[in-house]
Amino acid sequence: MVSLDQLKEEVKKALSSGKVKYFIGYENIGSGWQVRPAFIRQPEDVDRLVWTPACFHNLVRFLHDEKRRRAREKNPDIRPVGLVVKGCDSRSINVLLQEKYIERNDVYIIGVSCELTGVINITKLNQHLNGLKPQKVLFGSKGTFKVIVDDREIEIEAPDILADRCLECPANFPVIADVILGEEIKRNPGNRYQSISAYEKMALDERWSFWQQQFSRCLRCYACRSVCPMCYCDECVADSIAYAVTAETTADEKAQKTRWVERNPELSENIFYHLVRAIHLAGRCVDCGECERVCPVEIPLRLLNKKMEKEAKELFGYEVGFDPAQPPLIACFRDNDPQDFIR
Amino acid sequence: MMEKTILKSSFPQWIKSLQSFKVFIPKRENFGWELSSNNQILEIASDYTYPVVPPKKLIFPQEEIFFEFEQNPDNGIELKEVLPEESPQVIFGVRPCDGRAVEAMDLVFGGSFEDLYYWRRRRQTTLVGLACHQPPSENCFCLSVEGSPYSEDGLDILLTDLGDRYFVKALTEKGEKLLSEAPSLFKEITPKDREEKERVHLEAQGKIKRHLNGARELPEKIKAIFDSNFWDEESSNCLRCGICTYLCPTCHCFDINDETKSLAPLRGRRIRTWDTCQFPDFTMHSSGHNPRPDRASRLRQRLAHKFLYFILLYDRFQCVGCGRCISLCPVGIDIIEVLTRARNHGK
Amino acid sequence: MKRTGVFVCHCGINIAGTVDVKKVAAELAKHPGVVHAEDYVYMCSDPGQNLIIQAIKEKKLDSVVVACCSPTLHETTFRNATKKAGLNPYRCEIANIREQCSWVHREKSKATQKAISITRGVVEKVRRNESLEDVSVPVTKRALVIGGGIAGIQASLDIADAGYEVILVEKSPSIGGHMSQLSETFPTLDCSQCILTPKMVEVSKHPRIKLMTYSEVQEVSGYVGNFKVKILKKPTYVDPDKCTLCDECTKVCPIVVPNEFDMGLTGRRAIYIPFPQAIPASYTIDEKACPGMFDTAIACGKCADVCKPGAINFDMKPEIVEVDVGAIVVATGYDLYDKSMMAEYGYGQYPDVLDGLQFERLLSASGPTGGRILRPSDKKEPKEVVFIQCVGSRDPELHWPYCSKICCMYTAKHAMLYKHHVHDGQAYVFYIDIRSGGKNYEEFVHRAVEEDGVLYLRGKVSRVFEDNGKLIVWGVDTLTGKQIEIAADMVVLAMAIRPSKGMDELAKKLKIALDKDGFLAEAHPKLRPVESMTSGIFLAGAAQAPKDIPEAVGQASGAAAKAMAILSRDRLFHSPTVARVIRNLCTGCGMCVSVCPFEAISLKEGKAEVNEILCEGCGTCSASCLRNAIQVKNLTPHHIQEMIKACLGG
Amino acid sequence: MAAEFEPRIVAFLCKWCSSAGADLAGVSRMEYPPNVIPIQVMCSGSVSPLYVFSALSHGADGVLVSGCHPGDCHYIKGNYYARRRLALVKKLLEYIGLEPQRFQMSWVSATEGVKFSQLIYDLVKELKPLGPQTKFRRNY
Amino acid sequence: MVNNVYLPRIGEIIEIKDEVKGARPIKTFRVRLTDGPIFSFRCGQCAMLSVFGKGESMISISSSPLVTDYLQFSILKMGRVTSALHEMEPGNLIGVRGPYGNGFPIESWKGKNLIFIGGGIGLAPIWSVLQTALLQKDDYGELMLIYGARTSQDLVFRSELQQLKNQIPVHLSIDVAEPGWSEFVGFVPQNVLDKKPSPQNAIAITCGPPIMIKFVIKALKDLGFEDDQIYTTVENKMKCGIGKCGRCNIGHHYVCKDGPVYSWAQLKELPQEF
Repeated sequence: MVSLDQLKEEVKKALSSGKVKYFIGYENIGSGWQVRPAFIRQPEDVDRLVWTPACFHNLVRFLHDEKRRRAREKNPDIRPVGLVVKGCDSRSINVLLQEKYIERNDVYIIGVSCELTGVINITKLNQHLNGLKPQKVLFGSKGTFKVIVDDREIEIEAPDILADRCLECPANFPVIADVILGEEIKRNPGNRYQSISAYEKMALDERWSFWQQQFSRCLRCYACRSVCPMCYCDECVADSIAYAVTAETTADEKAQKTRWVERNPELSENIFYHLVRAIHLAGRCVDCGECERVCPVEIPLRLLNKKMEKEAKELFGYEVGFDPAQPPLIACFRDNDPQDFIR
Repeated sequence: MMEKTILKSSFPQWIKSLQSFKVFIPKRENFGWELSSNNQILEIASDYTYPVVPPKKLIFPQEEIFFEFEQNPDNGIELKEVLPEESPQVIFGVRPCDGRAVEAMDLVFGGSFEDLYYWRRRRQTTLVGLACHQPPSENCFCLSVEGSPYSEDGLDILLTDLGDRYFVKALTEKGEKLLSEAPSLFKEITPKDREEKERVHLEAQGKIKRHLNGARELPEKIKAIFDSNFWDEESSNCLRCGICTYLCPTCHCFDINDETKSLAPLRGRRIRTWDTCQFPDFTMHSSGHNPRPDRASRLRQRLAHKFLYFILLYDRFQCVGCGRCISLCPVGIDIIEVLTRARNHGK
Repeated sequence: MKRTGVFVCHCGINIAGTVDVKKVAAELAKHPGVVHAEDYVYMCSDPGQNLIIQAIKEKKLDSVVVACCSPTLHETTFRNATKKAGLNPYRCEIANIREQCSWVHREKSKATQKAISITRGVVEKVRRNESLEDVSVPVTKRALVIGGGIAGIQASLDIADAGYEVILVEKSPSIGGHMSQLSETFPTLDCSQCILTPKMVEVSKHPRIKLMTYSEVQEVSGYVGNFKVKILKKPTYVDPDKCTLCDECTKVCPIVVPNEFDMGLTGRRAIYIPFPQAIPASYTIDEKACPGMFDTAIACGKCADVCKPGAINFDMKPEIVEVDVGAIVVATGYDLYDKSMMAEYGYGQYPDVLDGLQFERLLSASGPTGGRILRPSDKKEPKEVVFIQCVGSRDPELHWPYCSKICCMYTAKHAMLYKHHVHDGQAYVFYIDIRSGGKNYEEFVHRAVEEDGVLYLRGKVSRVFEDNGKLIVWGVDTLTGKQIEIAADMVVLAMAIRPSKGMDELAKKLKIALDKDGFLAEAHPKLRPVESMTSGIFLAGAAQAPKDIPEAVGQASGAAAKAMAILSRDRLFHSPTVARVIRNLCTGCGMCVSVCPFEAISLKEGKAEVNEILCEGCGTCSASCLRNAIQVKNLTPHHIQEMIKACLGG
Repeated sequence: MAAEFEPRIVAFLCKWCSSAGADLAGVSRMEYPPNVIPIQVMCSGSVSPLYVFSALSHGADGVLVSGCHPGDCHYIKGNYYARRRLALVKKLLEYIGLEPQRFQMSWVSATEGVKFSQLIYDLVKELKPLGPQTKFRRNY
Repeated sequence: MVNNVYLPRIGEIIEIKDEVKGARPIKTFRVRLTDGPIFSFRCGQCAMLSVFGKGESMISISSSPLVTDYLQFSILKMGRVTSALHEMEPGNLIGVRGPYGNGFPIESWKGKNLIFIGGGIGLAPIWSVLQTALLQKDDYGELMLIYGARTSQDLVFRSELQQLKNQIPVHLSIDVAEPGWSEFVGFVPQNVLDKKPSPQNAIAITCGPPIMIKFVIKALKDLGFEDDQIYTTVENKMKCGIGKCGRCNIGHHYVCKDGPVYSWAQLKELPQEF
């Protein structure tokens, strides 16, 4: 079991020694059981920290903000930022290292093992509880969750309410960390591509009608992109809500900026946006599942990324996030890459 | 003003009678409730809460075509105004907060420059409210922003669920017109109906758990802490996505862009789309200078707009307490908490 | 850009026969920003070009599209015309409506429509084109040749003879390479030393060649025309200017180590001259062998004592020499495949199992046996010698898949020369097949079989082992299917040719690629065989692939010619349609750096930077960039998108 | 009776092999249907997935990317990157429900005029029965 | 029938003049409206110009309201729309809607001395007031122009400025010395301190880059100007022009509608989000 006290201790140590600039962990929202990212700046604040099955956020994403802040400030404090990471989150750190977005000593990593569980899916939890409102959601023993409802304790088998990504997780243990809490317990993920198999089997038109429905309700609020640890571009090529413009940028450069996607939320534009995102995440997405979780209209974005993950693995033997030294998926090739689709 | 009741069993008939209207009724989707014009649905489900995307999208749609332009053979340019169709629509299940939000939006799109597109839709829209017999979400706080679960502001009709029937209160002519489409279905009210309605309203009021105390003190407070680092701290986990604003029933900010369909001859259109103060380029000058360059100033803008500027302009909050921004925020930014902390900041 | 002119060529009836050129011009005239559109029967003719020049001047055109034949034919023509009219040539583009339109379609209306689409696309492209000037850099008129074997010698002499300075770097104490070890050369059987030595001397005497032996390239930076090279000069501890070659030192030196030149068949002293004809003619103290070089010196200092001219200097230090060069020829040659890999043939285990070079030394008059063929074990003349070909080559499962190319020939030579020495002996050759492509090569092999009675056995040897003073060779004759057992006195293995040791590191320093077998990769297997993928670095000799002497020499001269093509110019010019980094979009992820085939991109302070001289403008970087932060000038994503839009009628 | 549907294909041809191959088809007068609009790029390796999506979005009924055969790339390895990158694009497009015929890749060398003309024949033949590509196309 | 505020009128460019060339070019456009006379407007008001297919941009009107044949705009090439405008030629059509904004309260300045202080393209909104004041010279006291740019080539209205010198004091400046330049070298605020305009019965109208405005105001304060004697304009990104799209606000003021003209007394009370 991951010990919260130990976590607090480690964070306190890192903060009071001045080793880290600040620490990002999780805290409860209000008095409820749900959690949100917590920015801990003082050692005495470590008691805000929690570690529960609702800690689904991938905190690696906040390194982007730190990087931008450093770029803005004249004399930035360049001490590392402390982070709590799960297995999946840790792999996104590896990808950021791979892409030289950060350096290893920009971040102080406290890794937590998901052991036999992982994080929950709130919809599944609510369905499971059938209308009852949970007061607390905790890790149980041996691959269960403990949910407190009406001051009663309910034990739920992990697979019943685990987030889909956890059910298909290839490594529930941090692959890069300074401190690791919890045990490395191998959990058999079963079929890593379970969630997409049904869609792969669909007839083409059936698949199209499914995706058409999904994409047509996209609001383009960009929560998917904003929460993604890999979407760190200052300006997204697909559809920008931020322009990387400096005083040196010429009028012609601005005028010639390619607008691939129009601002209107029609199907064609929504598809373009999501296609570009999917292809740009190929070989980079670690399946932390955050994009899908945050989508207010629940577009199953994981299904796109998972498909790319599967193809990268099956076509090119490429696994994401285990080795920061490997070249990016599309920046390398093998002489015998499949080409049966080429005429 | 007209007060009636209608049996729930008669409700489908009422809907069917509204042949000349496009009727929107809450429909359950996997992501939550949606206002749907799918005419299969003839009643409001008993477990209906509120639509994820508020009714504003039917009056102020995410995409509005202003006009089309076309180069004519002698190189002139012709503009073809594209106005919304003249087709009346009825929205059922508008929660009182969302009704109040429409009223707030009326203020924005009215005034010295009236927005033709907005008002075309608005005038053709009949809002049939449904009083909350219990809060649609655990983050409802309408009472704190001068609303209530049975507020009539902005609505044309307010329905109150009395179990087997609705208490129907037509608030405007448009509302009365809707009742007149099937007069036989509506019954005169009895004192008991009225009594029950009052009871439902009061009970609902008691079920609201969340409160933002002293909202009217906020304008001064926000002004006072405008330049403090309070906003930095509060926005530290903001993702800069558009959820809080796109799904806010009162947020009205928009963008205008040209799209070209062809270059020779030049053809295209000018469209309006939703935009949000949370996106970095919202205020970015073309020089690259950005008056609101960071998440702190953008969070401040969102809250100051709702709790300071709007009050200065219209003497009301631009927040109706629906709680969507709280429930849907991916990182748990809670407007009630933030404002409460703002109020206590420096104390 | 707003003033585009469109010129539609009839090309006689080649275009006009299928495409309604008047209509193309008329439609394009309506395209926004097109202020001039006309058609003409032959645009490439002088009057046609003049039309363009005139229109540019009169209508103040700022861009020009010529709809005509393939750009491969007349792009230059029209760009020159554009230039003549005072417009930057890159403001002119070609719409290919002949090869890719009129010539392949029949239906006029459809072909016309297609021609319009194509031209519209190009109009949208050209109006976004920047005015560009060729990239240019000055050239350092000096070459570096790495490797002092026959290829390096030849390349050095060729370049120096053409009037340019050459720095020839050789890692061993003498130039000459493997060729100096050979006895006689096929197919002419002339003496290797005899033809090589004059060339070595020429190198040493050449006024424009600076010879740096016992030296290694340590660091290479820069780019074509402007390389900066750091060369490590190892200390020889003997001053060559003072050394008189009296050889007194070796007589007193107490240390004996295997002699590399004789492939270990003899020994040499710690102070030595590699071979009598060595260039530079001087001695070297092998610091690994001489105990005097260690801290805990039992330094005998005997050599210094006997050296009358006082040439020996124990205080000599390694030295780093920095040179600027404009071109580099890599001629690092080969080594034989590591013998330890060949346990089944007893190589390294039985003294009478030799490799080809050792056999060369036995054959050589200057060799350990004075040119007599004697077994190393007992100094007896072997009466039955088995030669085995393809040892380690053509063996994809266990060793190397490629053919080492020269073994067929030298084995024939070995067998033949053996017979010339030992008339009553019998030579057997195990082969897979005989590859004797080359001038007079096939005849040479025939001579071995017919005149010298060499017995060729087609098949593979499975094992060689010693039994009762004999080397038993087990093999199969694949022609007859019979098992063969030969009790031989000597076995000679034609070991696979490998790139010389340390070449992989050198390649890294030079940032040039290796092929899958570890040889240097050429830029194009057919069309650019002497160039590396890095501009300004050329390949010569066996470092690129196994080759015989004439091929190595030929390639060396080729590489020299290529190098001279660079050195002969004061400045290098380069197409300006190269990649450009949009710095504020670049995050420094380095994907462009990894995909660039030309090593033209590097990361500087977290942003990609393009070396415009090295960039070939292929655009692979731009497609790999997730942010479009690197774009090829005049073919940016913006160009492409507008072309797509315009082509599709948008 | 409406005219037969004529698909519009955007073909990204690399300058050195495929565009040269198309030129050869022209020089040899090998007729093929006029449904293809060539866009010459320097190398198939420069074809970004964005180009493919953009062509579909702007109403192409089919998109072809053609480059040198493996090992023959003028830029040594651009086509290998293209192969990997566009394999993913193809998988993705089909997964979303785009007909596989609509996005194709080919190797056409400078000597393969015949192959190029046959390829266009085949593409047009395959695309005709599918009708216009409306899935990704902008309505406006 | 309610007027559709988003529907522009079609304007024809009747004249284009190159003001500044180089990397940051400025051109002056004169535009007539194809469907009738130009709208009436106040000095300092703006119009939303569109290049169809590119979008809209809010540009201040640099001609005087007393000139009714055309509207004049001086435009710095900055982004998508302004680049497209710079590519246009006389005869080309653009969209025009407006006028927007509050404009300068010139009625209340009657009888006062007016000191115009501009930097770079910032002369454009000032020019409208200056021209008006010149046309109604009797209504105002002394006029003075202090104007500067990076280099002499970056000064706009160069020929007009020469003529203007015959009528009122004109003090030009450039940031760094150039051969042949006989006037002030240095930044505009320094020139203000150098020329020392008197605050007596005066109004100072300043417009230019934000950093210049900041120091001009400081200079004016040093010279004894009161906050309500100093007027300036504010620039923010705009889309609708009518206070609805929500992006140009400083506090509860929408610059497009309630601005862009502010006295320093007003402006300093508002959040500095511009």
